[in-house]
Amino acid sequence: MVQVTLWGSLRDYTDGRNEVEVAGDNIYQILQNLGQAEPRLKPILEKGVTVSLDGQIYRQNLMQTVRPDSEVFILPKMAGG
Amino acid sequence: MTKTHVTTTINGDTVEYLCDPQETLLDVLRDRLGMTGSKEGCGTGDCGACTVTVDGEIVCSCLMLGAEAEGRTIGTIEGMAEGEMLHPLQRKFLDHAALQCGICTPGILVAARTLLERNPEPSETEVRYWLAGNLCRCTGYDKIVRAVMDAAEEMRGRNHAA
Amino acid sequence: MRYEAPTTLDDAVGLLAAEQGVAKVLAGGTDLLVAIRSGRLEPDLVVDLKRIEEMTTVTPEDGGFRVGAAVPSVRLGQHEGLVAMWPGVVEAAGLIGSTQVQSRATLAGNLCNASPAADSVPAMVAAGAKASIVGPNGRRDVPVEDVPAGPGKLSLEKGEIVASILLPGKPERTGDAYLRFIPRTEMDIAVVGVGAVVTLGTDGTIEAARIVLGAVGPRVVVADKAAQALVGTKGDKAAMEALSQAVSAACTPIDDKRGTREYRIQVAGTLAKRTVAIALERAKG
Amino acid sequence: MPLETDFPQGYEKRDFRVVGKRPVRPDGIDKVTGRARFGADTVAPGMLHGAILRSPHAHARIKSIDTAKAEALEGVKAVVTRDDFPIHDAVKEDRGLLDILVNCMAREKALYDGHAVAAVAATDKITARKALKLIEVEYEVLGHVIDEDLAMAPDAPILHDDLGYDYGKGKPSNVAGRTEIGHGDVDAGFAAADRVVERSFKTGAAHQGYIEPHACLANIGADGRGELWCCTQGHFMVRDTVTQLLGMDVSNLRVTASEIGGGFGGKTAVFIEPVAVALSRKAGKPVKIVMDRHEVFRATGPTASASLWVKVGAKADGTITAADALLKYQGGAFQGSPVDMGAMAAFACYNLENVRAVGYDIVTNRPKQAAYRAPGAPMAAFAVESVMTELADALGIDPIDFRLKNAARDHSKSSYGPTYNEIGLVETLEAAKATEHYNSPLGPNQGRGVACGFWFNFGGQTAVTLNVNLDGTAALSVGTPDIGGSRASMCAMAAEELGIDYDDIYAIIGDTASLGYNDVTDGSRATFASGLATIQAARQVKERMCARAARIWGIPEDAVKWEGGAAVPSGPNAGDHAPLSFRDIAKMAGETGGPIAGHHEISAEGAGPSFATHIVDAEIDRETGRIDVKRYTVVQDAGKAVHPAYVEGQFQGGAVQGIGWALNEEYIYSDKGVLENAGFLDYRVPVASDLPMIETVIVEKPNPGHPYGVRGVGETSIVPPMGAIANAVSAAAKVRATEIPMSPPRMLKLLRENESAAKAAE
Repeated sequence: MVQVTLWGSLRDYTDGRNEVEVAGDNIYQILQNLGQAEPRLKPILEKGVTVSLDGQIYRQNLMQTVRPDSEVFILPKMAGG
Repeated sequence: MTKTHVTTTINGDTVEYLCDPQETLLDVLRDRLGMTGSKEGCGTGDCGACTVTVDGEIVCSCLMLGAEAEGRTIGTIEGMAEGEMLHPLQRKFLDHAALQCGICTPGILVAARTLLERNPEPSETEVRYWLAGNLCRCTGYDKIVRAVMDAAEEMRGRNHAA
Repeated sequence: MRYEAPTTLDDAVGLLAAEQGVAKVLAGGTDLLVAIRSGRLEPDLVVDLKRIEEMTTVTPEDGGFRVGAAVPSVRLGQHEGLVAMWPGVVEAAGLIGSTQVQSRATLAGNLCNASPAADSVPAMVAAGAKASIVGPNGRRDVPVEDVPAGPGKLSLEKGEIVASILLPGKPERTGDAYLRFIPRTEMDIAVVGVGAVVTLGTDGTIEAARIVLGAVGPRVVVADKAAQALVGTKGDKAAMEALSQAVSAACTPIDDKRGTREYRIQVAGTLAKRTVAIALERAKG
Repeated sequence: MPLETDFPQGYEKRDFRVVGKRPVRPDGIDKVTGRARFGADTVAPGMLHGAILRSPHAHARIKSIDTAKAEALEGVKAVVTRDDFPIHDAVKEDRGLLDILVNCMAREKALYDGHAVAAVAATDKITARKALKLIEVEYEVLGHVIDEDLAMAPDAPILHDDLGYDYGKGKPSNVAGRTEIGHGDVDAGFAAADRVVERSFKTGAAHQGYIEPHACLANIGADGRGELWCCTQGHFMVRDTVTQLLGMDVSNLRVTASEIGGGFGGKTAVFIEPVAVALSRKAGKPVKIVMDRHEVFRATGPTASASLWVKVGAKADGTITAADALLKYQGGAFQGSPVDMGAMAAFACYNLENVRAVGYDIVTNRPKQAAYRAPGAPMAAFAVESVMTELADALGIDPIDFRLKNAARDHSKSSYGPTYNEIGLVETLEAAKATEHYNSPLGPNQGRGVACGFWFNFGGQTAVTLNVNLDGTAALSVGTPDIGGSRASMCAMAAEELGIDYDDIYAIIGDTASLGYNDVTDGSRATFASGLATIQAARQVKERMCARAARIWGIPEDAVKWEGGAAVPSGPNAGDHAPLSFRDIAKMAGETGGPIAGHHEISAEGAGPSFATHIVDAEIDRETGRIDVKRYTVVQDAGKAVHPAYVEGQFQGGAVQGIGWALNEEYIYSDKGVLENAGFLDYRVPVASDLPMIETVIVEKPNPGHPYGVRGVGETSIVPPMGAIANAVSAAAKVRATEIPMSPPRMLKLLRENESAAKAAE
């Protein structure tokens, strides 16, 4: 299991929790399993989020390996200018 | 629609064209003569991207009718290099990275050339005020000003040597 | 739209008088072409004045200079006699637009665009300039301040053209100046403009003054009370303060995208002091 | 010699041969001679000219559109309205796409002054403009709202019936979303503080202000296949968006990116492209649409305007105990203001135990905002950096020392959550403190300000091809449009890897049919991501060249290595062979197995954030409120400056855009909601005479996620200026400026109010 931290406003969809334990070996699996565990998050995850894995920002590369001790943050979708 | 017949000189060549009386010189250059080096950034004389010379003075070609060019002598960016030989300003703009996107570059080069013809040793302030009608959104003008001053210095050296 | 470039003033007047639709005069074209391009103006006829000899020259007259309606600003700055006599007018004309626009923009065009914010107009009015108007009924001379009738409106009859502007000879010990306020250093329309002419007595006292304000009312404002505040003084601090207050009191500006009413009133007073200071220096020679 | 080319292997310290020098860019000659072809510079045989009719109302129901008279005008070949843009399935399922469609062509309502309502294609521009005047639109004018605070009021006119943060729970509203970022306990943090500063701020909407208006040329055949030429930051994005909006197969549209005359984020969206394609399809002829400047201001860009509140508390020794922010961003008529990124970036320069940033995304009757250089960050930084300096002043601590004390460092926890890798903020602060500028005296009525800035930087989907030519030169095809000289950096990196001359590589921007998908040039990613792919493609070329040498020599592939631009035998069993240079192998490519090329396709990640510290001296005219920027220094971490001249250019350009935003740029609306300054005359971007030279200091702290240590540099430079200038101006004016732009009327009012307050206090 990996500890995943959600950005603040997602607490509205998780009964006030912003840290959840999710299973998964890569970002894709983490997001899939998170959506299953917290169905109210699913539409937000599908609309697009950014994942920070060990301090690195991932907008797309969902196949990146996640280890049990990885630091995982779910952040709002980002774009540049 | 009655068109106006115009005979003029552009970059040293005699050019004839028919234009609609409403068309600007910029429209004529770009749409009728295929000289797209002059750019339209605003159409109101506020950005300078369409700068050309008319009888030696710089003008915004968007603020002049094509019909007004009759008998005049026009200079555009396309006439700035002599064959393969770039004008010192063109070279210095490349050396100093004085352009990023490059859309304002033709207008700035034409304007700067006229400055250096009038004033071979302009101060930084003189360069900045002369070019105040040429907007550049990429560079913050720093490298443009440096390139113009460096070109002026090189041209002064060359003139002394000659 | 038809384009005509007559070579005589008579032909130009004839073309304008005969046109049934909307006819416009083209001098520098820096305002006209923008209006046509935006669709605000759809003229049927445009008459270009730049091929008419009289319109393109600066000639000495009665101790002053007659400036043709199609003489671009850049030429004024190159005219040594004019620069020496009326530097304020030349500097005002030199503020119209960019270097590129300077090659085209004219005093007469700046006047006939009838914008209350025109830079050269307060300077010309302060200098006592007259417009020479030619039309189907002949020629008449009027003070330049009487040419605009309001924003975008002229007092000209159909077929009439401003052919030239006469800047009169300058009295002795007289100096002029023009300053405007803009947010940037260049390329803006005046938020406030102040033209000033002062004449000194032999003892350095101000004998006569003219203070003219731009962009603070529907037309330029000739601020007589402000001028009176200077006359009889040497332009000391108290006189300047009185000038400033009289100028602010003469302003009737509007709020718009270029400045608030309150701001224009405040800055006009400040700008008047700065303008008069320059004019005084010039008057002292 | 197996090469791991799928993912970057991380930073490798090395001595550079080409990278770090300042060669002339490959597209340079074209750009100084007028030969370069931008969006409006191309034609097609039989081409028509398109023009767009726009709403004169800020908010109105469109009751009817009658195009009969326009269609009857001689020379008019096609007219399109909302009826020509049916909502296809792909659009129905995606609110973002639907918003783009509605923005490109209004449906039931016009949502802002300038919203497109119809378009024509005619044989020439004059006829097209005339035809627009013949289209009769019946509007029912509705109440409108322009300001973000007013749009949140309970009685505000509502733009969308199906939008609202609390939609589903209550009634619709103009608040499209709420975001919250942070950690710790801010209340406890403030309780522990010795000094607390809190303030409210406002920022105006600034336009990207690129000099090239949007332009495109669409040419769709009767078989439904076609081409589109346009100026854009991302032609693959244009292809995918346009085809989805119009129900076309993606493969039926080939998009070519022209040279692009500036973008700054504003060309990461489509506006006229779907309209040109629809007109071309309907007319059966090529259609060119070129916006005029007025349209650019009314109907594209700008970024969000914002209403902000920031509160920061610190101990007497300068240690920050808590930081809190409330950000309200209006992003125009559709949801999606960059408030999320504003909230994340707000406190990203600081190492904070207790931090919170709450943001609201608000819709108003303004054009749909588009990304603008570090979207969302500059306004938040303006407020935060203002408060940081005020707090430092209150504690009697030098503003750089105060920032150093609280700065985010290597491996500290960011304010938005994740742990930073190696970052260069402290290095920029230390370098700034050591500049001659920071230690120079000030003149009368002058003040000095500093501010820090942060931007995430992104990677993203990237594909490049590197083709080796028989004469030993190479052609590099990249898919990220070059806005500021990135092709020069790509050539330098390819030359560096291959060991050949910079001049032997020529880079172009490939079209959508010639390369794999590329994300837009955004997020400061081009030099990072396309550069990363270029390095990997070059490594693949080297690998293949080594294989060819092995074949020529008759030895195993792993007995050949690449060294000094040549294949050389390596190892005990390789034998003695004279090195084969890049040129030698290129010449023999046909005989040794055919053309040699390197490809790389990747979702690049690991861009690594970039930090900056800016110093500015400003002078105020106390009688007019006018501010003059006297001196300006940018200190920024570039990781590794591939082409230092263009890195400096990014620093300078961003700083000057920030100066414009800080001093004069803003959207000004009439009481009817009509944009009043839709032109360069009254939307006042800085001109050359407004500015001093912009001094630069490039800090190079290698990005661990890139083999050369490169970080994105394009966006960070616009983040600190407004805060830095506000701090300088506030010092000069002796009163805190809280609204930008700090235009002369606003500043004079502030000075006068402050004088009155001081007098009253006496």
